[in-house]
Amino acid sequence: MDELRELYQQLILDHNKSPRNFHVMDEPCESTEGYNPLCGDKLTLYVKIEDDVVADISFVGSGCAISKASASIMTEEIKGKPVDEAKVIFENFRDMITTGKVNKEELGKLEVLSGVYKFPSRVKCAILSWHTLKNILDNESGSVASTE
Amino acid sequence: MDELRELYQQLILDHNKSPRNFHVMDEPCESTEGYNPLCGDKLTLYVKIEDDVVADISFVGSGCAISKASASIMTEEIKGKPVDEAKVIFENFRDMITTGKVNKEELGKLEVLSGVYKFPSRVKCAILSWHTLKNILDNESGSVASTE
Amino acid sequence: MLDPNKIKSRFPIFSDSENTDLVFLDNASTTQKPDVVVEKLNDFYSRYNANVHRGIYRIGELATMEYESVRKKIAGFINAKSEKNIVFTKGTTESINLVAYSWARKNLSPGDEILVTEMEHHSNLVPWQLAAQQTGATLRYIPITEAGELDLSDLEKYLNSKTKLVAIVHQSNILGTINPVKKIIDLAHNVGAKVLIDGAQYITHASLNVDELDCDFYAFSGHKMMGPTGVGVLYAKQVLLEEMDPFLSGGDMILSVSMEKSTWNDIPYKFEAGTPNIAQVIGLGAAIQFIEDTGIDKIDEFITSLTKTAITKLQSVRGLRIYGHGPSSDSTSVISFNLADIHPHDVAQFLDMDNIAVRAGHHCTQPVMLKYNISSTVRASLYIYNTPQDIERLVGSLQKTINFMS
Amino acid sequence: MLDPNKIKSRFPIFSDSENTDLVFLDNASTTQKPDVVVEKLNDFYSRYNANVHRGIYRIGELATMEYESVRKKIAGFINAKSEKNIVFTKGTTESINLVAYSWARKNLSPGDEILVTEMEHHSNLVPWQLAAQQTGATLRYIPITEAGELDLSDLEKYLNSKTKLVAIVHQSNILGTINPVKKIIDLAHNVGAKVLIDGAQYITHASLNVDELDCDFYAFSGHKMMGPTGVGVLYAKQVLLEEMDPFLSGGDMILSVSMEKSTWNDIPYKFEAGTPNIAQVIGLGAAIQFIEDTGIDKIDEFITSLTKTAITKLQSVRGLRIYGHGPSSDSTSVISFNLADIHPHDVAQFLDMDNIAVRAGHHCTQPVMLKYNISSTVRASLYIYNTPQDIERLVGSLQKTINFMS
Ligand SMILES: Cc1ncc(COP(=O)(O)O)c(C=O)c1O
Ligand SMILES: Cc1ncc(COP(=O)(O)O)c(C=O)c1O
Ligand code: FES
Ligand code: FES
Repeated sequence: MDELRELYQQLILDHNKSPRNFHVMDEPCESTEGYNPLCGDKLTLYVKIEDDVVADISFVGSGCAISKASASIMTEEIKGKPVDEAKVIFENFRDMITTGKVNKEELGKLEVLSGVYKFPSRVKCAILSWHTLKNILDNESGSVASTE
Repeated sequence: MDELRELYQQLILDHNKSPRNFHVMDEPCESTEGYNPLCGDKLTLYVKIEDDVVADISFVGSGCAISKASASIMTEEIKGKPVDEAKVIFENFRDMITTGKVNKEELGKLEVLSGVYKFPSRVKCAILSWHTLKNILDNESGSVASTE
Repeated sequence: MLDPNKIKSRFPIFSDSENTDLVFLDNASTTQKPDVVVEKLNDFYSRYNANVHRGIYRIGELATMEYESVRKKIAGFINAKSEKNIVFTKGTTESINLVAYSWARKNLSPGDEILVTEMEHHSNLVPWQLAAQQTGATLRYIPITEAGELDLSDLEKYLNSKTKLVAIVHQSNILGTINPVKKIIDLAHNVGAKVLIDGAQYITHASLNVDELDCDFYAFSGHKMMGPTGVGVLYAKQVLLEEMDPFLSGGDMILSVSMEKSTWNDIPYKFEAGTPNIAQVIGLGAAIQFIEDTGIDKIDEFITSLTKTAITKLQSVRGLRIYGHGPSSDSTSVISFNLADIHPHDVAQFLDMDNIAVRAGHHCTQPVMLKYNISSTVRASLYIYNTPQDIERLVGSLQKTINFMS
Repeated sequence: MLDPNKIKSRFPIFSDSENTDLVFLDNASTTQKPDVVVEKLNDFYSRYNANVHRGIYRIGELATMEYESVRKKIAGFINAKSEKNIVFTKGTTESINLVAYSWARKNLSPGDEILVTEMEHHSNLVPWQLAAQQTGATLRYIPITEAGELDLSDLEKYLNSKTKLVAIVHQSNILGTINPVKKIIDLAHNVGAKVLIDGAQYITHASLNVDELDCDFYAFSGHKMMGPTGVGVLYAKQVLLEEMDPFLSGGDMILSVSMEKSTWNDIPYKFEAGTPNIAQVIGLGAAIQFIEDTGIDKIDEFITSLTKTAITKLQSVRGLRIYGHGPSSDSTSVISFNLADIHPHDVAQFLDMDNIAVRAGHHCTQPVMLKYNISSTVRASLYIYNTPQDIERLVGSLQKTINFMS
């Protein structure tokens, strides 16, 4: 049980209970829905981009502790970052989540999720909000992002 | 190989090569088709019934040695018998073919087929012509008799 | 009374070194296989593996005999009139689809109604949505009550002369509720509707008499009753099978084929195209033999009693909510619950760490989720190798989880 | 060169006490299973039997991983672009029916043509007869020559702008003929038709590259390539799978279900409704591994050479007539023949007495029977565990039979 406790450490439990940037955002903004067909959980992500920078970001939705914490930490880490940089972080995050390899400098607080790769069926939980973000950054807002 | 040789003894081989009553019969007569879906073989049986007696009987068709010999011997044994008696012989024959039990007095020459029960997949060959006959005797001529 | 520890020793999976402390509580999804089933498969592949219905050679005849003897055994097990009523499929889902294609598409027209319930498994729902779409028929739902039972108070509203088919689950795979199918069948027949029963859960532990029930179709899966994966059964009344069009077509289901057209083989073979799932059917025969040797009534009694124990113990866990299983309800073997506001997948993940296997999710019953306004539940489902200790392990692990998460 | 005696020792059935002198020559019907396949099934049922795609617990994840890894392995084995192109079915027959229901019924209209050949197995014929009937399309046949090959001299007559689908067998299960499918696929694509290849026989011994062939669909069965019964594959191009309607519907193939309608899961899952044939897929993976370890090219070389030997020896039997296998023809592994005017079932019965298993019948190819004006043949079909001694036993027993019967 230790590996799991480690994963669900205080930070995740905290973000699960009090997710940051957890609200609907007023227009004008981009928004898109993310869907995990394995469990049926959904979230909606809102992003305001100004001068190629993620000026504001928020989300709502239901999901497991991992998906909620992952979305919450994502909003904290991405807010204020240039779009290009956000895309690089997405790549690094995906690598970490699937392989466990951490690139400390760039991932910051996201590192608390590095243990997820040991639980293959939960990888989709952690990456759901990120796929949704990616959809928006790639200008595909409005479509539903799926973790499949 | 001995059981099989015994089954395919001279009598069967003989009837296979020179089947008796192997011809189309002129009207008026009853005729019906028998079909064995397992192998696709078919035969047509012709019967003339007069005063509740099988006055004449013949067949044509293709089939294996067992089915041909069985039909040939059947025509020999049934010709001239009252319909009621023919039906009893049918029952006895079916019992013999499926269980191997022989009722000598009533089966006569048909006894050469008593070994068929040891070859379950060939029971349908031996009984094909009989099912066809039964169909006619039960006044169902015209329909196709199937061994299924 | 059945001794689950003795029974457990017959299931090789529990003696695997990695599984010695496995508490398997996902039985509504699939069950474990007793030694006799695994051995029967071995025996087939190692002694008489051959195609059926064709070969004039020893092992081919042996394979055919074994295969067909299972049809007889199943007819006896569910009290069907004849083995002709038994069609082999790959599972409940295919059995239901067979009816949706071969019966419903032929017999339904615009204005007709198909009646299902809100507690159907997707496999007894989506095929009817599609059949309704394609024939112009309308799909109607018998609602469920908060207690997780069918609300039959307004049945006349749903069941009327337009109703051509009623498709209902015998026992719910999410709530455990056993539905009063006999009553519904009789009422449906009164208005001239046919009735299909999804027996995937019920048949695994309770005795079934299709002749007495008088249902028109009954569908179930082998893998949920200790048989191999990849085999299921459709029981249907003989006249229906005879009237129905074939479903899959190809080898073995034809009487004759010409370049212009084909004629069909007799029932049930008309519905079994191609090389059948021979080993799986033979393995299912061994599973049913195991059930008969154990005694279906003893199985039912044991599971019902263990379910009661489990419910009592679970209710003692702080913040745990069980769906269905009201005090007067007829329900057993399957228990769905939520643990405070902890997401079911998180709960299942923590249970797994204690080697306790449950399911979390919508359990292929999204309309039930809608009803309770939830997106998923944790589901523990019991079978004959589950012990009272398993229940204690479950409850203990749930308690640890809630302590950790709050 | 492959050593069949060494290989034979890997197949448990041949060491069974009743089978020590078994000559199994019905391989086109189904093949025997090597130790690794039987063990893999045992291993699944005894270590990690669980449903796939759902369980958040160790054995469920292991089962899912093994199941999905076979999809990848098969994609690699046939050189498909991705594992998304691989749909699991219960066999060739279901694979073809899937296309007949989900693709053909959606895409064909009156006036359209489906082109098949006179040497199709019923499983690649009857589904098209029914699809033609239901859509108003016309079924046309490429004829075969006396030599048992496709007569492509008038191909333009059959293949034209009305042709929407060409469905052909890669290798005939009665004549052994290997058809020039690459050429036909290219010509069919020129007129805008899709092509389905029935690879049930071909894939068992020869290397396949669906990407290079550029076929739209490719169907085959596990049990004919040493895998378990009850599992098959449909390969299809991705755009086709995406456009096609679902076939079977139910659990696991949906993204979401509401009371009104459902949305479909991604490919290939959209086509895999219900609990899949998990053990069988995993067993098929072991069979393909066995083929890869043996070497598909070595298998092909061995079978081709043994077929040549068999044909030469059989031709020495008085009154024996072989169908097809003309001197210039591309044919292997399957040999159909008749022995003077002895009925094939009588021949097979005598061979069985010497423990030699062959098939007698129409082999689900009644149009070929019509062509040769016969009602059945004896068929000997070879696989990797057949030895030159097997051929001698066959020839000897045939000789005895003809002596006895004449
Ligand atoms: C060429 C061919 N196509 C299709 C089939 C049908 O395969 P299955 O019976 O496994 O569905 C067979 C085997 O019988 C075959 O040989
Ligand atoms: C009530 C019910 N119906 C249908 C099914 C579908 O059965 P299968 O997946 O074996 O086709 C299940 C099992 O998942 C079930 O529980
Ligand atoms: S379980 Fe649904 S997102 Fe994690
Ligand atoms: S094999 Fe056809 S009747 Fe005997």
